[in-house]
Amino acid sequence: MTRRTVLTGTHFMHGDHACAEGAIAAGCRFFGGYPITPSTEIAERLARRMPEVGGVFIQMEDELGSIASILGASAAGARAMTATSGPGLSLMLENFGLGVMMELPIVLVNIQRGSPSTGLPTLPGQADVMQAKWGSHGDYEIIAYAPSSPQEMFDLTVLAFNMADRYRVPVVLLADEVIGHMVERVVIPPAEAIEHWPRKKPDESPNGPLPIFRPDPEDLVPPLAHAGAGYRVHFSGLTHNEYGFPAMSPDTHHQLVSRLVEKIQRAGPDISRCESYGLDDAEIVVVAFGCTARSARQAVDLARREGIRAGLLRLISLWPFPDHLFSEGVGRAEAFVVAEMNLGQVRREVTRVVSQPVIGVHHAGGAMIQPAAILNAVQEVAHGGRAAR
Amino acid sequence: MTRRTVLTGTHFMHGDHACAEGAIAAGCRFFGGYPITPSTEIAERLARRMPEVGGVFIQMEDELGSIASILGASAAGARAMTATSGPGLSLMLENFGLGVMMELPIVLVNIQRGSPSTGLPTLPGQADVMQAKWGSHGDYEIIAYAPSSPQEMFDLTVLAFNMADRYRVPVVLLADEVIGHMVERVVIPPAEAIEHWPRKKPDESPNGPLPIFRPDPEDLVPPLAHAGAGYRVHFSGLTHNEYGFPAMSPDTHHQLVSRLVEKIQRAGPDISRCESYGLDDAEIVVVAFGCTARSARQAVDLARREGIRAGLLRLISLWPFPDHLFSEGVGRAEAFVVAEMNLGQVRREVTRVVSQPVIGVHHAGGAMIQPAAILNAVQEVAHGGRAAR
Amino acid sequence: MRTEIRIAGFGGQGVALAGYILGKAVTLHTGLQAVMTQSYGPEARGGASSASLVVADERIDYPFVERPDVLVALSQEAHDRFAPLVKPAATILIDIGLVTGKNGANQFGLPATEIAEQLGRRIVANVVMLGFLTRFTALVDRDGMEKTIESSVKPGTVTLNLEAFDRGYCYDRETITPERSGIDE
Amino acid sequence: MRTEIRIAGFGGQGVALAGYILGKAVTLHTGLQAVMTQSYGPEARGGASSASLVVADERIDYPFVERPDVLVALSQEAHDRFAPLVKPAATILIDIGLVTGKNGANQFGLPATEIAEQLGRRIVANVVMLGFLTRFTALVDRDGMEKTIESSVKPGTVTLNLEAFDRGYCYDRETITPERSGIDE
Amino acid sequence: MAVAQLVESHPLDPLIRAGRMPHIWCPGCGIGIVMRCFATAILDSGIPQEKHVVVSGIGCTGRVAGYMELDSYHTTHGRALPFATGLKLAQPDLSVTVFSGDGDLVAIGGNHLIHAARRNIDLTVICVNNFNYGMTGGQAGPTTPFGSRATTAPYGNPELPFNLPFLLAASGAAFVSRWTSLHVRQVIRDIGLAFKKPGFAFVEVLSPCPVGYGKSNHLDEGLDEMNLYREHCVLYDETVPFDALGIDLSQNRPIYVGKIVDRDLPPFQPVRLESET
Amino acid sequence: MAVAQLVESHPLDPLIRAGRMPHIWCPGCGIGIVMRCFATAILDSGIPQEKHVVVSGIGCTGRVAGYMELDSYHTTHGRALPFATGLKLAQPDLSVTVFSGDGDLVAIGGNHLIHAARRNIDLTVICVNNFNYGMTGGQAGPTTPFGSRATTAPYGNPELPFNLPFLLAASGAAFVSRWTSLHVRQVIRDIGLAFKKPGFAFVEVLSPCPVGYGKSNHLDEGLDEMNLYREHCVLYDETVPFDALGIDLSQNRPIYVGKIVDRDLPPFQPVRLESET
Amino acid sequence: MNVYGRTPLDLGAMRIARGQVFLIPRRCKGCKICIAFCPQQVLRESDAVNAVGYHLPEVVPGKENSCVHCAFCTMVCPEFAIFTLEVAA
Amino acid sequence: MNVYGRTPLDLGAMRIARGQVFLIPRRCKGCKICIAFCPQQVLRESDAVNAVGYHLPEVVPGKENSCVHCAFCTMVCPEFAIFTLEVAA
Ligand SMILES: Cc1ncc(C[n+]2csc(CCOP(=O)(O)OP(=O)(O)O)c2C)c(N)n1
Ligand SMILES: Cc1ncc(C[n+]2csc(CCOP(=O)(O)OP(=O)(O)O)c2C)c(N)n1
Ligand code: SF4
Ligand code: SF4
Ligand code: SF4
Ligand code: SF4
Ligand code: SF4
Ligand code: SF4
Ligand SMILES: [Mg+2]
Ligand SMILES: [Mg+2]
Repeated sequence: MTRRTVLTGTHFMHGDHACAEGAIAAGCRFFGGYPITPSTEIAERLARRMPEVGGVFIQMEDELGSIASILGASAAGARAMTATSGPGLSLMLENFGLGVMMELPIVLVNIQRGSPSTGLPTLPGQADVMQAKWGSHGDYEIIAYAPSSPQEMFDLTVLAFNMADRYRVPVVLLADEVIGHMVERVVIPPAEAIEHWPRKKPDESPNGPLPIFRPDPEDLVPPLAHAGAGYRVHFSGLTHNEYGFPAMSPDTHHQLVSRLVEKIQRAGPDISRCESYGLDDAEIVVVAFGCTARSARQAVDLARREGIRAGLLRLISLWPFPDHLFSEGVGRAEAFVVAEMNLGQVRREVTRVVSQPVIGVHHAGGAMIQPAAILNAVQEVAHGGRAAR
Repeated sequence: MTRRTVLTGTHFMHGDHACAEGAIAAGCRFFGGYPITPSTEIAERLARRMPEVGGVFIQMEDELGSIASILGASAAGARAMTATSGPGLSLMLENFGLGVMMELPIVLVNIQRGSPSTGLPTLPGQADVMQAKWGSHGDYEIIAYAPSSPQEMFDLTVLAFNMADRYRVPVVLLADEVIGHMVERVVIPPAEAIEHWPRKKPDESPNGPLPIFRPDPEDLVPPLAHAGAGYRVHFSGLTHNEYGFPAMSPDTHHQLVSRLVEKIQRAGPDISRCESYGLDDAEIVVVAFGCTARSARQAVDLARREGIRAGLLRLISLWPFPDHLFSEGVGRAEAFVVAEMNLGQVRREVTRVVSQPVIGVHHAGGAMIQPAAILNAVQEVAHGGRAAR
Repeated sequence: MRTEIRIAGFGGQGVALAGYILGKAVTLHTGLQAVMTQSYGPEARGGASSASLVVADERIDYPFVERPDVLVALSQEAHDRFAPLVKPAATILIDIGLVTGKNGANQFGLPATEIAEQLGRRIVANVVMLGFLTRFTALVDRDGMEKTIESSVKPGTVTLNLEAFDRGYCYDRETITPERSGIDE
Repeated sequence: MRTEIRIAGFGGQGVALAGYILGKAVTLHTGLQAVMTQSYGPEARGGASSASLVVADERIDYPFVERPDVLVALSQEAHDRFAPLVKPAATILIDIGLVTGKNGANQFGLPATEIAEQLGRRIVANVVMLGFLTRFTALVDRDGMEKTIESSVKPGTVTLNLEAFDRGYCYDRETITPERSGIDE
Repeated sequence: MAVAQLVESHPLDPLIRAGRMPHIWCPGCGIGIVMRCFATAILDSGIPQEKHVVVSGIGCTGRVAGYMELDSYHTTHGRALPFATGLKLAQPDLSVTVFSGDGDLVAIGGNHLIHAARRNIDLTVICVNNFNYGMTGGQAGPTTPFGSRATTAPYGNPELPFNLPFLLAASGAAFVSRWTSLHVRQVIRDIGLAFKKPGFAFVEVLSPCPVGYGKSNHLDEGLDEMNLYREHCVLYDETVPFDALGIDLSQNRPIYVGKIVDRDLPPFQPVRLESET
Repeated sequence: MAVAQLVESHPLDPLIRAGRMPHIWCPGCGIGIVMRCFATAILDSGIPQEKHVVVSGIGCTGRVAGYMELDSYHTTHGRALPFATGLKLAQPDLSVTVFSGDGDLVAIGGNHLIHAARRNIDLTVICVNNFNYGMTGGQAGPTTPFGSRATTAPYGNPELPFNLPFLLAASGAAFVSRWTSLHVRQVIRDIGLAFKKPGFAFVEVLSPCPVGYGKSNHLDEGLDEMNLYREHCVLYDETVPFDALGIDLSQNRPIYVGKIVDRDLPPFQPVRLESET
Repeated sequence: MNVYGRTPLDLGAMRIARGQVFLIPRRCKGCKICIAFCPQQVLRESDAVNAVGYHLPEVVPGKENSCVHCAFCTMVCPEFAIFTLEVAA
Repeated sequence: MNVYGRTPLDLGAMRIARGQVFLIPRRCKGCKICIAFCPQQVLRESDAVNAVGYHLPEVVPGKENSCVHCAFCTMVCPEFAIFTLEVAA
């Protein structure tokens, strides 16, 4: 193994490893984690790589500690990440909310396995979609991306760090066991071609108490002063005013929480990523993400061969939910088929935002949904055989 | 303080205390908790009362321990409860999922405060609605009730225990600080008038390995054999077959998870509770729950005085979401006004299930939404001044 | 009819207990409804303390006191904070040993803490105040209040509390004069 | 064109590494696409191990092997489990030192582990097998495989591995006869 | 086959879920040995089998719950102790054993461990310490010796490990002993003593994980680690100070084994009122 | 007013957020005293103020982060230590102090406490032990003496408390001392030593919570508990065994105070590769 | 053969310390621990493998009467695969 | 008056251990800890109260020159409300 920072070149690479390399390439220099299948390979790769690039790898005592450690590292200015799976994510939720409230950029990787509970540790799932948005108490918005290949494990990890810094928000990489454990071609670009969006720093010089949480009216994102930078900042999970100090008033609370939500919602189009496949003339739009999108694409190809006008809308960003994609109108959609390895989480969202019939192809998890199952649903819709919603 | 078990009679009682008394009256004999405002008074009341009625009060080291302890007590046959607020609930979510997977009846009280994160510890919120359903990883269904008065803190706590036992599922009492900390008339019925639905026991005698998780086809609920009953049962958070043993197959997983969801969804009408107020001829239907429903009722009265045909649909059960109430048609509803102390969680659900315009009256928390704010929205709708959705 | 009452002071003065006894008396001994709410500091620690009570002859929806009809102030801080918020015709009752009120037709006082100290327990000033209040408001009759006190205080302290109630109830009702209230005008 | 390959054996036999090297060679030294997947026991412990590879000349969507075109079996258990699942015309390669295969036109064997032991390291049996496989399939040429091996194994073991590859590649290709395979028929 | 008679069942089968044998543990793994000691101790305990309950967390060791023919609960990672606490307090007549791994009990479950010990909850805890996380593939954990290798410590573990008997003694456990999977008779005896001890009783059993810890640290077979125990174990006596009880497998230091704490402290009892207050 | 001159500011004001004074703590609460010691120790430390960072959890003590004129982080209940761990490792040149309550650090945060001590993370920890959860209104916690009253222990606490120096010593801390809010000079000195100590340094400061613990246990004013310290504190020396360090305020037992552990153990260092591997 | 309880009734009365080794082949994983720790070195690895390929232990030829029924092999086998019963000398 | 740093410059040179007591009235919460632990018993509770009603400490009449600037009151005040500065004897 070489000690290069960015492993520029073409690789045949494990999804989890591609994620780890994405982190290193993005400048992540702090990883705090706790092993859990099927995310452990990310930690193992970084245990080897961080010492090579001068970063910190620490295995914490549990997931509560993992997320707290990366928040602390982020407060100190580091790009910081943890990786886990459903049970671990369930343990991180309180501090996930702290990250939202303190507006500390972090990247949290969830390689989804069969859930709920201990479920199917080594088999895939996609049922933690709603959890990423609603798991911690209270209203908030975060960002979540769902990779469909090892290449995207790399690319979206880089993007996740950039988005986290741009919007001062936790970003979830919501992968699944299939993608995490799959080995495929990964092309890593030259170091200089990897984007690195800097954190916004305060303008004022560190002198006296600053309204350090006063948002930029443009994007509602306040600048971020790091520990040791001399600003003597205060960060709190309590409702706080623009100086960071506790302010126990309903008005301050409403303002703060609304801003935290709005800064992400307003940026929806900037954050949003999707892939359209044959949508131009599509009458039946298959919506899918993560590993299921691979089956969905195959199903669309097969349907097209039968003369069915099907297309694929692959959601790469899941949160904030891309309402705008649907409200702008998708192809000539007469019906949507949502395929996902859960019992209807994204379907619930699609139903909320479209008026066309929405048909679900669901499986609770353990094995990828096969192209045939999706094709089936598309055929039934095409031939009018299936009731909507 | 007397040492009676059921404090039959009329009281002027604190909401949290009414919850504690509801638990004692329902036969709860195990409380494991960790203090957190504004739920602490439940623990404090039970620290006093459990020793009087021969029950167990234990203050655990954290919320992770609290929920695990009540699951253990439930496995041993006890009606068991914990009480917390948002931050604590966020820490309980992994074992909440275990409760779902093991099908162990427990009651979990969340007295909601201003959230996210540490937020507003002593002030009210209603923003943990989605968390109750989606907080743990994976797909599942649980039951949640939202009391609007100390009387309901008592009544719904009793109901929560009964539902938990009937459906072998965690039940959340999703109250808020206003209701938890309010003192009002509470009438406690005679002990014999308090319903007590027993847990379903296995028919077979304990002899050899039993398919102890085989569901009753009627209601999909399997019988529950307690520790020490001689059945030598096995309970696991892993995907398991009907003997309780791990079975790492996608099919078993799909069957199990689908059943866990369906047993609750199917029972929706049995579980569902709501209050209709002036709905018969209502053209504008205000939807509200918890403390906000009190303001909403006042707003409806005020609107009626102005000749506006308004009514209130007070949701007492929030999960499973009572789709059926809406699909059956509510009054002559031309529009819905959803009032809630969050940024639109129940509104999102209502939008999903109705086709009429849905207007939200939202506040992130800290103070009850005032009747005037709701009246305002109703007036605007009545006079056509507000855009829908 | 909706009557809003606020009792305010410091932690340790039994403000919450006073509000509770009054609300309980209303609930058990009148046909009226009562709701009590409290305000809290950070999490649930001590400090300033206030109890608010809404009493009405019909269902009470909105439970908070917005503009009190009656204010009972047991500390200066409480008085200064809440007096400006009362209804125009509101009644203000103060402990004249602790509070310097503003002169006015609706402001009445008694040295509740002093009286309580005479009875041997400073802590019963709240009940002295309840006796005083019972005379000023027609919410609950004397009998109802006494029964409620009996069932609400520690068994050993019933006599003391009833005595305190009586002293407040029978206190010579008089408007505060500038002289008695010691205001610098 | 979609070719499905499964390499199966026990943990410790380097099954995953073999799959990885083959997939990497395809990726770096041919114009083809390759996807490798693995199957796991509970959480991620040892035990039976298998690596599956899909190779195609176009984008690979569905990544799993359904019916292999090529099966490499390094243990009896693996053979017995997977041989029935191959395509009708599939090629089956076995380590005849460890596996008792079924006679058939498409079944070929070499004593990979034995050869590896001769080379001094049992662990390179997987690379012996890769050499054998390279001869049987036209996926990657010898040069591509060798380059890939060089960049994939620990620096100190390159020569050994290339030797192992060569032994497998040059192994006298012959159909398994009942005699050699030692089947009880 | 010579003179080992081939049979289909084992004298202890009534205590285990024989139909689920062979279990999932790797060849040479020590967990099965410890489970066997547990089964024997149950038989010897005189307490009827249906009054024994076993609670496990997640991990290879955590699978014990699925293999014992007892009321058995395979909970979540780290939460076996509070689950068992609730179970025991709700049915105090049951004999409740928590059987789990070092990672489960001491890493993610560490808080419950020290608090259950402090409260002196009347439980038996059997901790299989195999110096790593076996189930997830050999990562370092809080018992991994300083400098040892693991999949998350490829250059050697930079952390100091816990000294479990010291930690348990400081936390308040009533009974603490340490043995290895080679000390089967002592393990059986101490599990029996733990059943009887009112209060929190902790039995640490060092045990080989050849596929995890072993593979990374030149102990390729379970047998190798068993031999290491044979060579390095020294019986503890009261002259050995607590801080000498740390373990470093790679060095030639003694591994102290023995009964280390056995003291009378009041076990946790929920408050009960006997008379009117 | 006689001869105390009335002024508007205090010599230590540059170290605190003077504009936020008076703080929220109750009259007689000892937290302010300990914070003052911390401020003085910072001044004495020679390390520039902007290189000091304070991290707190949730609780009355946790509010310290909001009152110190430092980069300050008021995290969630129990998680100050792992937050501080990440912060420190990401910027090793900062002097990072965790300042929090007994409940925060030892109840919900107990796992992080023992593991941070085990790893010997280079942090200073100041633990204000007021024998209860002050912030939430005086509930019992893991430091509440056996038999003491609390709002969740109305009939007396049925649990045994931790002996923190013993626990920290067993966990692996490099430096452990215990004082009370009366021992201001010693607290200042030991916080200073803790700043300098490479590794995990833990300073326990017993402190009155008159509104919580005091109210339920006949210590109505902060002063009463300060007087109790004056009467019961005895200086620790090495002849005192660890298990004598437990505290029972209601009895006439000595409360040992002093520097209890000060040893050289390697502090945690993330692995760094110096050369090609 | 079915074996119940810890000491079969019919053999319980016997007191002569000689053992017969029993093996459940499908459970054995060939770890050789029983072999290594038998104080009498009664056991050795055999060529026979079970269905999943593990080499089973066997009694060393000539040592058929050497087992002293110390039960160490029984206790130390991780698989509940081997045990001894007392037999008449 | 404004006080900066720990020892004001103009007083730094003096070495006579006599102190002047300073008090920030709005910070004091009347806990009496300074009073109780002053080794010279220089302080006592006064009748004066601050805006929130706490009784402030004062120097005992006649002890105006008794403060030895030991700083214990400074160190033990939880409120950063009291301190002493050295003055010429
Ligand atoms: C919340 C959570 N985090 C992580 C895991 C992954 N996990 C499963 S077992 C295990 C470690 C087990 O180690 P140990 O308890 O020592 O048991 P062993 O396998 O070594 O017997 C881990 C980290 C999990 N299942 N749940
Ligand atoms: C997850 C979570 N659980 C519970 C609480 C409630 N809570 C706030 S502070 C506190 C206890 C504080 O006790 P301690 O750390 O001893 O600080 P003190 O107030 O005594 O100084 C508790 C339980 C919380 N904020 N978050
Ligand atoms: S991985 Fe280790 S602990 Fe787990 S079964 Fe295998 S040898 Fe045992
Ligand atoms: S409640 Fe206790 S700890 Fe909190 S500020 Fe008051 S006295 Fe101090
Ligand atoms: S019982 Fe003892 S002597 Fe006999 S084979 Fe087993 S270990 Fe050897
Ligand atoms: S100890 Fe058991 S598993 Fe191991 S070789 Fe002997 S019989 Fe087989
Ligand atoms: S400095 Fe010392 S002597 Fe002077 S008032 Fe303060 S405590 Fe008393
Ligand atoms: S110690 Fe401080 S707060 Fe207390 S009385 Fe003295 S000056 Fe006031
Ligand atoms: Mg382990
Ligand atoms: Mg405390």
